Amino acid sequence: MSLAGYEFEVQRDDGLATEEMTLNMGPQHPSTHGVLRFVVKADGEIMRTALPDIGYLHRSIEKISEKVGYHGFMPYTDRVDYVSAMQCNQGWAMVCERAAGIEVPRRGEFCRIIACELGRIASHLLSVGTMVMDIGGMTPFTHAIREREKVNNLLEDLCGARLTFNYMRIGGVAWDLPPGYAEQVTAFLDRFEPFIAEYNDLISYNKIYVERLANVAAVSKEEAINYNLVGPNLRGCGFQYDVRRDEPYSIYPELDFDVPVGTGEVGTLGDCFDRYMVRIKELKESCKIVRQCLDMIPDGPVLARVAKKLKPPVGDAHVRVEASRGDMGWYVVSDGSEFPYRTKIRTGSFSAMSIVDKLSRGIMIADLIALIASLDVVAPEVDR
Amino acid sequence: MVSSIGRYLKHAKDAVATIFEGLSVTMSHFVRKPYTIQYPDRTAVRVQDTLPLRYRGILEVDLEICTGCLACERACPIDCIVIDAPKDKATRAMLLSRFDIDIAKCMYCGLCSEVCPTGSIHHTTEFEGADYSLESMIRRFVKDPVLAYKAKKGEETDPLIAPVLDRGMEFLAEWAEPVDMKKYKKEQEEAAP
Amino acid sequence: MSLINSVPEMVVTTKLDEVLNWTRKSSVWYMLFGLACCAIELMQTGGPRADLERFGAAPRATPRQSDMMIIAGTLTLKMALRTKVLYDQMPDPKYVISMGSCSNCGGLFQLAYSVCDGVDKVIPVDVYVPGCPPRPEALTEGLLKLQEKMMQERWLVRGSSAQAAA
Amino acid sequence: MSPTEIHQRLQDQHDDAITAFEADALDPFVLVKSDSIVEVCQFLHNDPDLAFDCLTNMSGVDFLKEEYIQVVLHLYSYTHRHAIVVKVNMSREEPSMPSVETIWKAANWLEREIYDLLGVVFTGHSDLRRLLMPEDWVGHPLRKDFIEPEEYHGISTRRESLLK
Repeated sequence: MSLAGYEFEVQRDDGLATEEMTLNMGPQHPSTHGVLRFVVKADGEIMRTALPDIGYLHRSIEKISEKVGYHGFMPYTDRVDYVSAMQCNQGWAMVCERAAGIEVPRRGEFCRIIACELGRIASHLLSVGTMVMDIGGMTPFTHAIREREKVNNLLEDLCGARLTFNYMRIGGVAWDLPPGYAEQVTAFLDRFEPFIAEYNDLISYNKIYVERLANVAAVSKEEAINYNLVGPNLRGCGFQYDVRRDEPYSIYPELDFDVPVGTGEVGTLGDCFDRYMVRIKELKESCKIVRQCLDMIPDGPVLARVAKKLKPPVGDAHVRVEASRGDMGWYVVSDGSEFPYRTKIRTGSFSAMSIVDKLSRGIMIADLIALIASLDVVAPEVDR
Repeated sequence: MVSSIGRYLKHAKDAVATIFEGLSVTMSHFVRKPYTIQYPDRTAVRVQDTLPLRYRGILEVDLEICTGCLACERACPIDCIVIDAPKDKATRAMLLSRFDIDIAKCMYCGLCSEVCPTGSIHHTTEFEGADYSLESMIRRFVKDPVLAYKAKKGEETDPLIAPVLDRGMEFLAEWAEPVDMKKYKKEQEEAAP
Repeated sequence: MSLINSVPEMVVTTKLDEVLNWTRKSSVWYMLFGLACCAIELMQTGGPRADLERFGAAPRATPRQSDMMIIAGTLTLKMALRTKVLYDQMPDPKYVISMGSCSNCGGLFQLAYSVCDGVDKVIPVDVYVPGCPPRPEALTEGLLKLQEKMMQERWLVRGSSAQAAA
Repeated sequence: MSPTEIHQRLQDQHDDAITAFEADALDPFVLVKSDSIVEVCQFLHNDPDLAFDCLTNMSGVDFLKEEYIQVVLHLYSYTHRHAIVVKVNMSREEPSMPSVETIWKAANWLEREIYDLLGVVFTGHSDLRRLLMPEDWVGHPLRKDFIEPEEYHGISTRRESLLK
């Protein structure tokens, strides 16, 4: 475990000597959203740079896909991003469907979107909850977790698991909605929507919280695109782009929803607070989408018949899915056999981590926590 | 100077005010219903009984209706199911001599129960299985070799097997039925005008 | 002379042992050691619905203050070396709960090239909890199992179980 | 712009750099010579009609039988909302290509990942170190002929199934 390149340096300015300090944060750190490590070079409290060291959760999911086949890989996609596993399921299902030319029944698409948006609510709740916990407030976290449990219960009714759903199949979904599900979900949404306002009361505009986040680590739009920031992080810069709206897939074109963007309401445009606020606003949009889907859902089958040994034709396919942490790229190469030849997953957290080095220059060490939390990094999504 | 003191005081006031705003939300929880489920002993019903039928807990096998088709063993991506089903030479019937599931390795994905033709292997709502050693976490379902179940034409009549089969079918009914999209579309088009 | 495992078996000493064990089991502080998927369930277990603090288990942020380590998630080879360091930093007596298939035996990542198949290759494990991930109640059950184990330990009394306790 | 038009524009400017164009594939792609990738990418990024300002994905594929490694760049333009795939082939023995990090910053980590997992050397990269695997790891795991090592720092990587 060499620390090549991070040697101790002494800098001498005029008169007063300042020593540059090399600190090690992680891999086991209570507020790093998983096992991440940062090598921080600091001058007093001000960071010169924070170099991320990742790979502590590299589980070689891409290699495993080459061994388990197209259908068998579905449970593994849950573990790519366990906080919002639904969208990963959808990404894999969609890329296989694209490669093999499979059509999904309409009701199946609706089931997918309902599940995905519920998953997005759960993911954003955890994101804002842990963000507050990282900043230092323990109670709001339990509030967020309490609501998340309710979403988990709904998803459990739908697909029998709380976290690793394995709900989707290539060609549709594995389970239809259980009887009375629409009422259950509506009841939850009725209860949940006022909760968002409560959360704003509790934390969003809290003076201390705002002071910790405003004007910290602002990203400009050009920078964000160049580093390929995606999802809420990109929208936090005030750039209105959402794969669901701009490169529509599934049934999203039929749905009516807004794409919230950062407005710089308490500080610079694109700072930590804007990224946080986009997530809070997206909770509302997801509720809206779920309600529409429940109204519009048609009758019919949910799963198309697909060969047990799926053999897509030789070639490659790439799809982009708007997951909770942004645009997720799924790339699969098929060599005509029943095993994928190569799978590549490009995730939102990966590019978000690559910008940390740049953003951390010149901010305080304590702000690094706020920065990581606001980027909503999930370790396995970085490492896969 | 005056303005900076004024700003400082305003910040202090804001901070105190928003803290109380937040605390009022927290305080309102004193009159709300408690949310904790007092597992394991102080719940009205067992937690397992409150879980939906679809819940993917620890696997269970109904040997009475296991056909020995090995579909589950093949479907498992990580080989945590091992079945030995040799043919009995004398009677030419299939014997089940071993049906082991490693619940420490199982990933509870449901791919095995999806392919089961009779619903013999299924997830239960049971989740308690913590133990002190890995060896004791292997579930061995076959004690003595048993005959594999053979599907009958028509209704199942054996009073011992029928209820088990009914239960298995209940699990199977949860899974979505795949359709042939071409056929389905054609039917839809014919039905439309 | 240390008193540990040296006193003859008497009603007083066995009761004293029980009191000792009871106090220890009622305040198992676990280290916040979230590795992967199970970490989310670990959070939910600490959350309001399952509320692990009912059993005296509070999260600690550092190994120096914790009695128990919950290995929540996949242990990669890169992380395994660090886990060993963290475990060594914990004060005795220390316990390990292996939560979920990945830390039990590698689980679904046994096929992977970069995953340490089972945390017991690196550090000793007391209780294995099945599930992928185990729901909060399952983890609570694992904690109760660990408490059962703690109650059987002997600290003062000489006896056959002295070896196991040490 | 449609992929065919994009290809046409590329052809006009960098005729000798483009070796193939596949318009019928699911994602139409152009095959570019590895030594002129930087110029082509620069053009794709800077030309106002193309304006590929975002590198959405970059993956390496090891074709063992055909004996080459392919690096696939998925480009996307937020300005014009169009996409193109650029592929680069290189030999398996000494895979190397110029880095496109100066054009898209996102390529920095993506290239490091490909270097780590497939062993492609990106010349001109500012910080080409292993990204995911430990620094003392031997081999490139996503290569098709990669053999898993028996042990790592005394930890065996095998586990006997208890079901045997």
